[in-house]
Amino acid sequence: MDSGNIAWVLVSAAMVLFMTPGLAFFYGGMDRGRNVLNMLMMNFYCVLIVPIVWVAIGYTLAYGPSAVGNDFIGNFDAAFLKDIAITGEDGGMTLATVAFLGMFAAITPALISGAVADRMKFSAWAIFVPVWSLLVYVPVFKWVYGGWLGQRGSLDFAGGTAIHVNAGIAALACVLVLGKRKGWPTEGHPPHSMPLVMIGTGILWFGWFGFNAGSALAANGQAVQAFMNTFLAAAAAGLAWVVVEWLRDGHPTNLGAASGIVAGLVAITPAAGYVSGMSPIWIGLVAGVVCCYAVKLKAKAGYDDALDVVGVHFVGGLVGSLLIGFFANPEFFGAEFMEGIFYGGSAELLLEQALANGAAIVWSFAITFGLMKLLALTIGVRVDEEQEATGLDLALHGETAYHSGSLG
Amino acid sequence: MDSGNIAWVLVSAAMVLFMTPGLAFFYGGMDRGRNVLNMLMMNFYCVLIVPIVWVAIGYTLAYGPSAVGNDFIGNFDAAFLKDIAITGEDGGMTLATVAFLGMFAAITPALISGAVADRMKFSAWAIFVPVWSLLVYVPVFKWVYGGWLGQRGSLDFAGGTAIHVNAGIAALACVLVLGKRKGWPTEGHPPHSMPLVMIGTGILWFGWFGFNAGSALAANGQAVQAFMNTFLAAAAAGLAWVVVEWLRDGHPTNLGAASGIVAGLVAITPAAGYVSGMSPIWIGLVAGVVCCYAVKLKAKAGYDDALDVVGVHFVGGLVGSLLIGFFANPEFFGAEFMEGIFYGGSAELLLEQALANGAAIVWSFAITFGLMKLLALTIGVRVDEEQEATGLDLALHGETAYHSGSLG
Amino acid sequence: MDSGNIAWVLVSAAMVLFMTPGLAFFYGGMDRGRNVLNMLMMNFYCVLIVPIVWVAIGYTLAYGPSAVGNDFIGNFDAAFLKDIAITGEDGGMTLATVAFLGMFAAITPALISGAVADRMKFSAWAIFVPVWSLLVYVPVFKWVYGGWLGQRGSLDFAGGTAIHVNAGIAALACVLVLGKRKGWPTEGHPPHSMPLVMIGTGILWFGWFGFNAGSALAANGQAVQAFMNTFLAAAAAGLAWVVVEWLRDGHPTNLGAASGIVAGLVAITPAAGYVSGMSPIWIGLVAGVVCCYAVKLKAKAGYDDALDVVGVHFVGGLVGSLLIGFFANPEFFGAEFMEGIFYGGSAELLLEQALANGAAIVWSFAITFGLMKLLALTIGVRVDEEQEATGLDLALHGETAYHSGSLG
Amino acid sequence: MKLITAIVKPFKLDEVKSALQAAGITGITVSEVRGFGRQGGHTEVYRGAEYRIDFVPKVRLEIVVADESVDSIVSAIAEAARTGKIGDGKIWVSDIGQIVRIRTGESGVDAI
Amino acid sequence: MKLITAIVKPFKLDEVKSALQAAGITGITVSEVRGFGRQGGHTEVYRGAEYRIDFVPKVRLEIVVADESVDSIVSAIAEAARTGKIGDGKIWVSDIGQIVRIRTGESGVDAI
Amino acid sequence: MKLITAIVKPFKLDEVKSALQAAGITGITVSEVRGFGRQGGHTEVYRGAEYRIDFVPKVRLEIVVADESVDSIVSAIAEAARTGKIGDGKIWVSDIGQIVRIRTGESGVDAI
Ligand SMILES: Nc1ncnc2c1ncn2[C@@H]1O[C@H](COP(=O)(O)OP(=O)(O)O)[C@@H](O)[C@H]1O
Ligand SMILES: Nc1ncnc2c1ncn2[C@@H]1O[C@H](COP(=O)(O)OP(=O)(O)O)[C@@H](O)[C@H]1O
Ligand SMILES: Nc1ncnc2c1ncn2[C@@H]1O[C@H](COP(=O)(O)OP(=O)(O)O)[C@@H](O)[C@H]1O
Repeated sequence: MDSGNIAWVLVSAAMVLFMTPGLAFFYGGMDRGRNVLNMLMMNFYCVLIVPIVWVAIGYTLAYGPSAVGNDFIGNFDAAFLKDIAITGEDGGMTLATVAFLGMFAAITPALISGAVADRMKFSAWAIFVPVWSLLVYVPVFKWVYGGWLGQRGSLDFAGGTAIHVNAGIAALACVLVLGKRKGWPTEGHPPHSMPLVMIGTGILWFGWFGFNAGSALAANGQAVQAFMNTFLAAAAAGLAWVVVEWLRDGHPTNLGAASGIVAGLVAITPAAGYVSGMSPIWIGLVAGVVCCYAVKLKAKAGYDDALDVVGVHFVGGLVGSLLIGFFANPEFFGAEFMEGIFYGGSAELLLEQALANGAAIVWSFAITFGLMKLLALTIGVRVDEEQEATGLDLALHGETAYHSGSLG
Repeated sequence: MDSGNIAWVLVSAAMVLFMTPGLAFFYGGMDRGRNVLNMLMMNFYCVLIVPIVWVAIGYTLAYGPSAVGNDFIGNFDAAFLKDIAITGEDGGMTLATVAFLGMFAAITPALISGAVADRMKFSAWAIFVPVWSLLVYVPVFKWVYGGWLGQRGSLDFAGGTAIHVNAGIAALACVLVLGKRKGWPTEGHPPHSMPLVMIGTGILWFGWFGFNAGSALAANGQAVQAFMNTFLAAAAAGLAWVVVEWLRDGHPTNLGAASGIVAGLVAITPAAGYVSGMSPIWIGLVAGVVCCYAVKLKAKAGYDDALDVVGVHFVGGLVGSLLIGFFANPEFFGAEFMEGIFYGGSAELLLEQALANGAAIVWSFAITFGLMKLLALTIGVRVDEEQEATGLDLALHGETAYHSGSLG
Repeated sequence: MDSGNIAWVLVSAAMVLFMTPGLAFFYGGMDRGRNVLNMLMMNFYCVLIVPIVWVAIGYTLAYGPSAVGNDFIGNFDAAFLKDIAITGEDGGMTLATVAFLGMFAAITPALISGAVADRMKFSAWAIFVPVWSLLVYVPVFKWVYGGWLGQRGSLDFAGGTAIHVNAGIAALACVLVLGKRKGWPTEGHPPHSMPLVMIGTGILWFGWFGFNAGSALAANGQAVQAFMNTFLAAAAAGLAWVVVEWLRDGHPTNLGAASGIVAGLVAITPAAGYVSGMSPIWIGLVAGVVCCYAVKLKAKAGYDDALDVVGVHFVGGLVGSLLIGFFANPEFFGAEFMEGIFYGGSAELLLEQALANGAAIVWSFAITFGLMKLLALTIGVRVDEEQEATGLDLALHGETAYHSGSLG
Repeated sequence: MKLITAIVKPFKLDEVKSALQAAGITGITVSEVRGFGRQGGHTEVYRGAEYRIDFVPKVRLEIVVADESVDSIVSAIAEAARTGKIGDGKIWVSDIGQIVRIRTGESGVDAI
Repeated sequence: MKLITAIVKPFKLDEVKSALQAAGITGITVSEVRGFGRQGGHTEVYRGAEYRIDFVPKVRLEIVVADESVDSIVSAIAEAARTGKIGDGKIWVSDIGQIVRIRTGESGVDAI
Repeated sequence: MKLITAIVKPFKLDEVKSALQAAGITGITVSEVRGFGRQGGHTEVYRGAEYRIDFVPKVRLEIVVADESVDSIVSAIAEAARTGKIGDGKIWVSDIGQIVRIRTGESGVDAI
């Protein structure tokens, strides 16, 4: 047991927990004032239900003792935290890892909430989240970390494929089943509270240091490099997005800075423990530019991804994951993984990255689509028109976000 | 000196400091727009005055070197931080503990502010806080940690009895002296800003990992388990509260999720370092359900506990503290404390828990009631009717929370 | 490599990163609703551009391997992070320090934004920030840490001179070039959202523990003392400001508490690793009282420092830095630095402190003034009257902070 | 038909509404306004600088009524809104030529 | 000249605005109001305690028009704002003696 | 008595208020409104998507005055609110049959 490592993993876990509220504010601020509480609730709900599911059977299926299960899914040996002791050699490190990864499990479905905003039944969401976690998140996680994809040599440091690409493509499947919001895309809805968006952005960036650098599962050199990468990629991507906007639309915006920061954080996530030097800046710049254009696709392609989960998380995650194929630098880390093309490697790593993402995309899209269809055919996934017009806060939660002024 | 432990205690202390603003937003968002600044001020005031009182004489009386004082109260040996060195063997650990515990001392009276909302004179609050800290918080803390109650074998890991039950029952004493808000309970006042409530909730949960897991005062296995318990109990209680609401009132609400999370955090606080496995989930579920009903008591019993300090902190703390009597699992921790009933223990632990809470309740209620009465008879504790109607922000602080729009 | 130290420096770095959004909210809440996004953008922009500049050449010039460069400026040996390895003995500590100090580099120009609020062209700010960082921040940092000022024996633990005095006097230079806001000082503008100010304050205080205690660059006794000092000075200064207000203006205000907390944090920054016992309380009390009066100077002297960067950061930083001359206590730390007057020292330390601040003030004021003049003569620094009247959010960023209600 | 416009203190709104309901009124339109008058405003102090707020929050009610009800409604409002302190507000009455209920297209007194 | 005041459902504002533009109206003043009427309000539940919200959000339009346009404008609004469900709102018309365009000082119909 | 309603640019409110005080007015009711007119609105761009905001913030003043003061008050407002740029706003005047001061029950010109 090393107290520094324990301290680091625990702090990182707390920081990742904090990201889900952060995400809620980031999304909620962008939403209209009559749907913001539904957005917050979709996010907070994830940190209520997923932890329970995770310690019950999620963890053991996804990441249980490496010997367990097969290359596709774990077994039930560590179900209900069975046999995870805090005394002895391990000193609690395994349990700390369960908690740390539980935070990841919780925020992943929360990412999807941004796409389905303003029109999804909360009852459908309540079922979707735990089921999706088990049917989509858990197997993809297993494949990537210790399963058949990881074993082939693909890399995903803190969840580019397993989390962002996975949730991003699932978001697309969800909105294809859900359909468009009334009035979209002709009627637009500007963010109801940009300060709330920026509060969310600040919390997300802060927490993301735990997300990425904590994924070293030790306070060591790799954690430090992952930290530095998280710092630089977010900055570069935020800058890139703002510059594109400034040139293209005439204004550098807060929402652009925030979106770029998040895009950079997403893109560096898979790469954080494998790239070094100025690489995170390049990754950030590419992600910032690409995502800034990617969010405009939905209008052309006609899918109503309300708050751009596809454009930011799917695209950003994919960009970062593929760029590992160019930037991976094992020598710097003194570690054994394939070199990227810019560091003397062949295209093999890039192909493995493509394969890993491809596999995740196919599985995630197919199962998510099926799950949403099933929900649509049974309890229904979409609120009725009147609820949508009234606003989901009042219609589904009996609450109103703001009661200010003398008329409440 | 172990740098990992120092790092952990310092980070935890910073996280607990952050909880007082978090509590301020949690309460302030629930309040009306014309009283929100008074609420924030009552909370922030606690972190201005209590630290000074704590390092001056609070710490030494409550927790000074274990040899000092008697079973009821410490002595003045470490007053004004005398003789607390950072060099030598200890390496600053004692001083780190003083700081860490100082954060607890600051947030405890802040908890009470939610009950007295909307009608207490700020001048009375300004005196109440330091005096209450010394007359109520400090002795109860001493009894529980190292004093006569702790020595008998009762358990309170991070302050269920010493903090939540203590502040919760004091809140009741306060509102009995203060009286009801004008219009209560016929006129209701919905939260003026639910997003602010949720910001507070996010900060509270984040900080509570420091509160509970930091209470191990080391980055060790017990800290890890306390961390995991804090994660699971909050999730389970939030879920339980939301489910009860959904079934009972027809809507799952954000305020319900937030209240449940806080209730779960309160309930696991005393138990965090003593229970394991699925126990935190059970504790959370019980706390969520019980507190969800307990907040309705005030309307029946007729005490105006504005933001449910009694229903959440007193009841939640008591529930968690008593459940230790069932769930305590010393074997898992490899430590020496009594077993809970479900782990082969007798009812002795449960009785000790009841006794410890009983003692804290009697002392806290009696002294708080007396102190408030004294204040009422001297400087007065209640604002006048016009101030209450105007709103405390303007009447007491000369400030207005929001100046938006063209009319300011 | 010590994992506890790495963990501590990384967490501290994340906490300092979080401070820039915190500062944005602190300032943004005080601003009017039509300029809040410009304020947030000025702050967030700093964490987009400065990290890139810092790792490119800032770090190596300011703090590169101590052997490099001369007493006035570093050389380019570590430009673009060259040769900073994470393997081997160092284990990433150097890189962690680069990241940690990068956060400081980012927040320093952000401090200035409060002064230039409501009227500065964003294009000018976009150029000002990186240029100022290289021409002012980097050399002053070098002088103070390892350069000619530091070598003479002056002390600046976490950036009182290098950051707060430096940014504070630069803010004065900026507003002298920029001129007054239309209507100032006759028309006042109360804070548009005090809760946002308090959110910023909470984040700032939380992050400042990383700022100050992290500056020990190890989880050791000095870090603990710096932590405790950060706790006590902020509390004492907040208390002092509130008491002055209460006596002078008849009301204790939230903005007063927040301002006092920040003033105390500023003042303890240079002293945090050098003073002990009750000294931070004295430093806080002095800073709280002095800054509470200092913010009123601008009206008399006629410079429009919109959100009191001079009154709080310049004055607070100077007060803290000079008080080191009285309170420095090397014996307590078992370290080699000059004693303060109250600890048996001569006036030498005080004189060195005065000299160090004097040098920083002269350089910072002169170069900043020149840079602003240059910008004014070329691209212009001030928005036109119509943009100022419209509000900078819409005029410069094409965004509006709040779209609530049915009219958006 | 007449339009009655009343400016009242915000915390009196509930009482006024009840009085109007008691008087048989079935529809009211209210809005938040700010009033300047004898009542005066207040001063706020931020970092020692004073800001004068001249406009006091008020609530404005608009009620269309049939001619014969005007007097009773005006007195109902006045009584419910009165505290006797400065700033209780005003009620004024003007003529309405036409009123339409949008849902049905009805007009005149039936539309009220 | 006449002042047309219309209380409509908020989400109908865009349609009403388009209808008015189509009818040749070049100026409108709108504000957020709350309405009490047959439509009723709603209940919110916080921590199990019910709060009754009687006033429903509405938008109020004020348009000054020349006498001859009144009828066509009133019907344009009524048609655009109609959903057929309770709460669609009201339109009322009153006389205006004088109107001034501040920018130019013009008055009468030219100032509209 | 007359009711003067004025729609002005928000940043002109202070000047208008001073002009009215100078003209002897002791009471005003103001509210936030949005105006649609020749001035046009603006466009905001979020993540590359444009949102058109047609309604411009304005302030609405309502002042009840005695018949004889109408003209002077109207010109006082018009002068104080004029910038000469499009969007300065409108002033219109209508008849008031009755006015009551709630506090005292006074009515007519005394109640103003
Ligand atoms: N001449 C007026 N025209 C329009 N509104 C007025 C007028 N006089 C007063 N008011 C409104 O009535 C409110 C109360 O008036 P005020 O003079 O403060 O007290 P009182 O009604 O008791 O005489 C004001 O805040 C304002 O909204
Ligand atoms: N007598 C009235 N005076 C003023 N406003 C009214 C009146 N009656 C109704 N309103 C306004 O019209 C709105 C709709 O009225 P309501 O009775 O709910 O439905 P409907 O117009 O379909 O009959 C109300 O919310 C209120 O704003
Ligand atoms: N016919 C009208 N009825 C009601 N309000 C109007 C009318 N025309 C204009 N307004 C109001 O006056 C404001 C200014 O009008 P606008 O046409 O923009 O400029 P100007 O007054 O300079 O001609 C508008 O924003 C609107 O609030």
